[in-house]
Amino acid sequence: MIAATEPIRILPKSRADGGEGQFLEVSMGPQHPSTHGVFRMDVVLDGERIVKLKPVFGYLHRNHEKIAEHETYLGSMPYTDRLDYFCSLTNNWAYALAVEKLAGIQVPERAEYIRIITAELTRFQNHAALIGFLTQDMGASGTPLMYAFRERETILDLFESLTGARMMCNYMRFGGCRVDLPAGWLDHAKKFVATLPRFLDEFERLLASNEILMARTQGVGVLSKELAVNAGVTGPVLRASGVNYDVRKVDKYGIYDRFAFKIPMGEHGDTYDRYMVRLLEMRESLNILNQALKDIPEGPIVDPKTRIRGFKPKPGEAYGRIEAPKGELGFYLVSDGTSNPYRYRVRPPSLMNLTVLEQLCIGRNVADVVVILGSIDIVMGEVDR
Amino acid sequence: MHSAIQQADQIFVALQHRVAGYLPVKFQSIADVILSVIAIVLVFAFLFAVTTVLERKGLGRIQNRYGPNRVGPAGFFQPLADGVKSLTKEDLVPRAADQAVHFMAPVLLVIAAFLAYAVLPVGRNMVLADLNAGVLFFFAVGTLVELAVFMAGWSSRNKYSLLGAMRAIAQMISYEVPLVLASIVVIMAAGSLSTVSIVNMQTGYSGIWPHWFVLTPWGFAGFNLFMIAATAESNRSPFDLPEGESEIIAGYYIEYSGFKFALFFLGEYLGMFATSGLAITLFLGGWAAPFSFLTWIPSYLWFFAKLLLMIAIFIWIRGTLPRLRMDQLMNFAWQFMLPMTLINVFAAGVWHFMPGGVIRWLVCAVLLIVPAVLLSRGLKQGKKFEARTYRFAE
Amino acid sequence: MTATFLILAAITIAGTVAAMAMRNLVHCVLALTLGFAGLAALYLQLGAQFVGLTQVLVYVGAVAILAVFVIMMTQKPAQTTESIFSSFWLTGSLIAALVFAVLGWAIYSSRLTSAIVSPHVEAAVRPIGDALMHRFVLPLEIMGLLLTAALIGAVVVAIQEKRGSA
Amino acid sequence: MTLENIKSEVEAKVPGCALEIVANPSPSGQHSLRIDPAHAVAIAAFMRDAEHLRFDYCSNVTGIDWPGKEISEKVKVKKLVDGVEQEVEEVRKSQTVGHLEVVYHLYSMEKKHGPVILRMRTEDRAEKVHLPSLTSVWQSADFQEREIFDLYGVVFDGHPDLRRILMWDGFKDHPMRKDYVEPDDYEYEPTAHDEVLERARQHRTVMGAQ
Amino acid sequence: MDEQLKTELRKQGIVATTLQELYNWGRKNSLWPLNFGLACCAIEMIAASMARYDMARFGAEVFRPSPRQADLMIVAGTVTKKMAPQVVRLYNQMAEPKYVISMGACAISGGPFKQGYNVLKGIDRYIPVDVYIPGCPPRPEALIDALMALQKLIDHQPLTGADRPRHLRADAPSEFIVPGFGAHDLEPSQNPEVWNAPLVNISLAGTDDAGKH
Amino acid sequence: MFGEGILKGLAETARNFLGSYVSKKRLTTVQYPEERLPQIEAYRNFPFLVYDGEDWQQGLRCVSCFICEKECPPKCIFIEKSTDKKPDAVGKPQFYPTVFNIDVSVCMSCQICVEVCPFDAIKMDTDFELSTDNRFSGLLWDKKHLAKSNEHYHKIHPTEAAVVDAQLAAERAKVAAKAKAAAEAKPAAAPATPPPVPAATEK
Amino acid sequence: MSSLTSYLLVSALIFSIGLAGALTRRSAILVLIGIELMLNAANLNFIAFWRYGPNPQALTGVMFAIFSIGIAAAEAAVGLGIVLAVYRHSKTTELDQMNSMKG
Amino acid sequence: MTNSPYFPVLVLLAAGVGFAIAPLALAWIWAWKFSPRKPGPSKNAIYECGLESAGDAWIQFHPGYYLYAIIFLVFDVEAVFLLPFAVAFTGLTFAAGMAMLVFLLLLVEGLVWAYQKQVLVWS
Repeated sequence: MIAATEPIRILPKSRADGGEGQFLEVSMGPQHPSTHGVFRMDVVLDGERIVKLKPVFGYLHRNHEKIAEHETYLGSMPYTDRLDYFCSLTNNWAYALAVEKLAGIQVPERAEYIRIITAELTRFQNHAALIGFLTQDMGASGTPLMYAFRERETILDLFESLTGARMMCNYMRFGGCRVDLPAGWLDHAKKFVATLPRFLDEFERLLASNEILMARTQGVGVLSKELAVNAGVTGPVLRASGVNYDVRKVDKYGIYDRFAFKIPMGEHGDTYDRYMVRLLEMRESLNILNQALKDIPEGPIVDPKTRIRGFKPKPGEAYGRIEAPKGELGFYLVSDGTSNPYRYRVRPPSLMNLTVLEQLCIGRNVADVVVILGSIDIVMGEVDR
Repeated sequence: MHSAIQQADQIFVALQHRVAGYLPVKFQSIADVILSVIAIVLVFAFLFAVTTVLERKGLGRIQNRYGPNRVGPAGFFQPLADGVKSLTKEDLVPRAADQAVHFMAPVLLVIAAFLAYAVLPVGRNMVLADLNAGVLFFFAVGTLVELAVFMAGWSSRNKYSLLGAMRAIAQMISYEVPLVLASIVVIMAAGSLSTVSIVNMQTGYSGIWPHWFVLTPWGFAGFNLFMIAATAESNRSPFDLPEGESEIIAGYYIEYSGFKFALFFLGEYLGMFATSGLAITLFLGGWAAPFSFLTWIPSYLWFFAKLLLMIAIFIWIRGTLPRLRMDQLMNFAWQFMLPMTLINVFAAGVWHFMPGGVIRWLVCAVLLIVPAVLLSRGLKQGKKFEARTYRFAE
Repeated sequence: MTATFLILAAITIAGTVAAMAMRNLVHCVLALTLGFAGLAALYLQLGAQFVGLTQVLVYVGAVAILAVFVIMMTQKPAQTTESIFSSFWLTGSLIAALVFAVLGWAIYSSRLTSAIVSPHVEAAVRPIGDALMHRFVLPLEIMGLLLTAALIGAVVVAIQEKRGSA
Repeated sequence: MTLENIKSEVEAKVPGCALEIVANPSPSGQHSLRIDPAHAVAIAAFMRDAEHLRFDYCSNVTGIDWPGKEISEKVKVKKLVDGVEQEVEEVRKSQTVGHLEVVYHLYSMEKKHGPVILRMRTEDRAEKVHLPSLTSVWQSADFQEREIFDLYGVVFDGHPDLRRILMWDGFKDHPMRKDYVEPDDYEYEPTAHDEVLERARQHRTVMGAQ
Repeated sequence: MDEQLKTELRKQGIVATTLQELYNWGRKNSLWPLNFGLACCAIEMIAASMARYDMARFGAEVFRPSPRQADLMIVAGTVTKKMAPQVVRLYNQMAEPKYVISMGACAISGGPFKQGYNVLKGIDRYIPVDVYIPGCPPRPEALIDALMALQKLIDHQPLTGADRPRHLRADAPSEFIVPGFGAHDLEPSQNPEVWNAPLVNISLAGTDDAGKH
Repeated sequence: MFGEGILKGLAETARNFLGSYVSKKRLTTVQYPEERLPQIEAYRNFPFLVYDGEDWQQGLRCVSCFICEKECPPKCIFIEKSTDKKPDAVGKPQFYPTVFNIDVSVCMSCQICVEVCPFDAIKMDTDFELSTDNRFSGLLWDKKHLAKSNEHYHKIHPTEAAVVDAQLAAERAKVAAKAKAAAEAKPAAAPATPPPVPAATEK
Repeated sequence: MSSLTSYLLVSALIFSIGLAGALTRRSAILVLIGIELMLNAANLNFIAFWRYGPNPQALTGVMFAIFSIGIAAAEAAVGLGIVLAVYRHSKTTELDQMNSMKG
Repeated sequence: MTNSPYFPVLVLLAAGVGFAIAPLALAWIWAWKFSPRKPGPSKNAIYECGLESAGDAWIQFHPGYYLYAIIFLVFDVEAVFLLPFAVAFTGLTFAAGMAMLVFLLLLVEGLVWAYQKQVLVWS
């Protein structure tokens, strides 16, 4: 038996010259109010300054990929809900997309619309909650988070009346969606989406011009374009660094090419940009939502050829990816012709975005670390799988 | 003043004398003192209980929810339940901790918090000890808080608590000087360190308007500076870094459980009341009514009304603002607060040596506003914090 | 010589003795604050309210904190088991005892001590202020100079490595 | 920019490298390029830096376990049976050497094209599990290669910090391999299924012996 | 027994009962949870403390980040084997009286992930659990329901006597062994002091389930 | 830059504070045990077995075909099949489960069992107040616990249940017609016709 | 024994304690604290003499004490700063070792 | 003794001590009577986010704090001199005010020097 968790010794106990005071080795997490789950950072502090930081994870390694190798293709769908548990619907979509690629399935138009509506609602609630958590990490005693969750609850109500569950929707199927929109859902959604700009205005008034927030975020955790690209950072974090890359635009998966929307871009790549890019993305999501809710056609919601049971794609492999709220979410599937995938791999955006955490945090304060981590937006279910 | 009003105003004083009067003359003065001490302890402990539940309910309302409302009528027995729970909770002391110091820290904190009330006039003739150097006494006692916090953080031998303690001391010493300097303007005007005479200076009225020090340029600036420093001294949001939950978990009291932890809470709130009380005494006329036609309301009610208002503002701010960072906090103290308080002292001096009139107001205001603008520019250190515009890619 | 005085003197002396004799430096400083507080109380008892409170403000609030900081910044990771006293502790304590004997003898035998006790006086703050601004203006300015010099000196002494790290 | 073009271009630029196009029969049509480990870093760097390729973004790094298969074939062998040489049909079983495979999905953020898929193989699954690390080319491979090391046991040479990432440091196995044996912790299963039940029974006998 | 002694005893009884009531009332209305979330369920736990569900109404919104000040550990989410020692240690470091709500399928039994090699099959293998809430994840209302169930549980706990709760007994343990990381699994893989589940019904396996498949 | 942002934020919180006394929009709390949100029809929590008629054992629609057990992603269903047969909802003689256990401490409420069930025998319940202090006796539900009447199903999912009922009625009519035709042809063979279960062949 | 005597005796005692500490302790910090104590003892003398002196209205003793406190504070700041500087140089606050590491 | 102006303060001090100690004593009695304390090696270990705490917290700290302490000390003393001046201010002449200004300026000079040395920039 090996002695329990010794934090990894990263550095000698004190610096060579010895004059500046010793380093303090602290592990932040796995139980820490602002590590967004069971994340741990082994931090070496010089006073309050971060000298070294090593992210340690695996505390939520639930063997998603291994389990999926024993499940049918459909059986993995509910498990994808639990990857990024804020955004089950986009996870569903990414997985469905990968399987559709693997098996060559077409999706009916109405289902594509429903997918976009649910995905953009998911993006909205994810960003709102994230900004809430970010300000929570900055020490605002929960007020923005409460406002975000107020709206999130209403979005979850929409999800619930559509899919039957608040968080773990398990809604999408290969070639479409599980059930059609219930009666009155669209009107309800339209009405609700119409109220969301007001919420965004309130949110902005509450925080966006707050001097303390600006001081805490501007110039903190600056991520350069080059590093962001090289480290495979995606999503709002990448775009806040000024790289124009959005899978919705690049791959035009689904029917995203039918919608007019813009991609907000940051210039400084700091925490404030990451925060603002998300706020602006929420507005763009509303834009897409309005168009989709207006244009959604009638029709079937699932490709009639697809089977629920006994689904056995031909041998081969496929990599499907979408722009999830947190970044590029990809699924890599290898089929050996049986009803279970031979290899099932999730490319989680949170994990990739964490790659740069160490570089962003070195030399900053303890207080900055939690803010930077908050702005990267990780969910451990996805990081550890 | 009508005698009925006067009676209402002095009812507690009279009651105290009446009760003490039953005793032999020899013990009367002692009884007087003991009665007032009991009153102070009970009233402020009660206020602490009420404030915790008000804070939780108020924060709830700010956040679109009810807050505690099930325990007792409208949830007002919540602190009682918390108290019972804390009393019966196991008291844990880490093995590696310095046991004696660990024990003494919360006790010292509560003592320091209570001592400050000795010089607070909560009403007409209602002060425990009218010390000659009352304000100085207040600040001297306040330094014990620093010591208590350090003892708590250090003795726990926890890394986070130590970080919290260091943060707390650095923050408290940085804001103590501005706190003292901000109150000096009032002392200059009042010519006394006695809290009672400072309040007495402010009880007059011009027309209906009171002679509160806050109604002068230097008083207004002093009040604001004092309140900022007081917020920092009592570790309230947005200056709650020593216990910054999201960063260093619970800060210096991380290893405290049971009633010792409750004592920290108590001490912190009592400290907040005390500094608020001092701000009221120094700038807001103490127990004096805000308008001359309202003087019929008993003086102690005015004091507590003002105190509750201050508490409400504290809660409001806590419900809105994020926390500052350590360097910003320190830079703010040394690069803005300290120079501003010094300039404020200077402005108060100028005010004194100038003849009355509009020109005095103008000069004083300019003397304060211009440096404030310049200093806040300097605070940013070349970094421009501002709302940005964003470009969009198609 | 009242009971108050005895109690206060006892507290003060206990605090100072503990401050000089304890092993853990932080404990020493905490004991020292007790001693300082006792001294302050003695000042208050003597009617020097301003000085007494100043004593608390400066010694407990600032000097003790300063000492604590220095201890925190120089402490060893492991407690040393060796003696806390220096090698010539015997000589030192002998000298101290001798000094006390001489002082005590001097005080005891001095005739000054039999001076008449003056009526209750109190050093109010206002006369102190007046005195400060008139009779003691020059010392005040010198004090200012001294403090500035101390500030600069102490910072210069302590700053060295700060530049190195920045 | 087809895979064939890339292949020939790489072969021209990186002398001595062996590339092979691996066809993907599925409708996704995502064919991949198998590269030899010896030149992997050079190839990767070329793919990243070449002006018209610019695969600056390595999206996904995956391991796949291909355990050795037992292949049985019938062979005719001449044998002396009872002193007479006869041709006897014999079933000969052979074990193919399994391997671990690492797959890189590349995109270009600059040119907005992709994916190009690179694959690398180890020689076997036991000893020769070394592959070059591409972290020096794409930092995004850092955590994912660590993960493959953790779960599959591929050792990436040149990786800056090759430690276990998801499991604890003292963990001995590579759980994503197909032949991983799960620890026996099935004391109780309210709804027992065959395999679980079997495990539980085994456990019971083990535990019962104590 | 004379009359006087009887009244005395009755008086004491009343005192004891009121004391017990006060004690239970205080404990049940001041359940401060440990600020500690593991996975998906933690989000529903957060949602339960947010405006719509507002756990604060029960006085349970004071999420304490330090286990020393917390009364209630809501194990919200999957406990992996890598995390289990930390969870147990956090539980150990809480001050008595302490309660555990096992929220969601994963915390109860490993749930959907129990087939995983790194997932602990129920936190009750190491620490005693007071209330289980099934669901994946349970609705916020379900958490509030569990909180009320816990309150009811506390309300019925006697202060004295043989059936008094664990934390009032001197001989009952207050901390449990923290599992260590082994080469293949946690060691030990369960704590027999806490984990007293029925062994699997082997007879089930023994029965001829040929008709089953 | 000199605090307008802070003041704006303070104004916003003040608006919410005051609004909470007048507007339901600014006081969104639903005081749960007493107040409840209207039940959303689609909501699902754990599966239950539908039975028709009065007797839960007789009316159980489940024919123990093991499809749900096989498809259940977390494998939380355990079925044992009967050796004898009895008529099902449609009237055809079928096997029935002697044991039907669902371990709700494992169930992930994914509804896949409902989707794959060809007999509309398993549906999702909406009850969520299931806290218990014993995970073994409280969360391992047997057949008796799981069986809920069709009326209950109608109560919680009216739209869906109506559709299911219509389908069943149609099927019943079809079977009846078929049976009638078969009875006319060869009276003895009809009851033995296996139901059209695609998965049963796969097993 | 008159009041003044007792104050002076206390003062002498504190002075001696401070002196003993300054002479015997190895830690430079405590040596400085000892010196602070000696200064404080002097302060007590000032106050006591002022109080029991012939002319308490003159406040000379009080003024002396105030200035003394100021000077003592300055001394502490510089002294402890030097301790810190020396520590940085020789990695110790113990006087014996400082001596041995001279140069 | 009871005539002393500090007597109420003393009583308040006693009350404060009592107020702090009494509940702790009560809690102690409760623990002794009903709810026994149960210390343990893991329970009474230092808390560090659920991990075993490695290394001592009592380490040699970063000296950056010291500079602030020095400046605080100096300005604390300055405030001590400022207070009597402020009390006497109303009766003072312009010259006295000037004298104080000079005193202040001397200290401000130190402050400005510290600014320029970047001492007052928290690292």
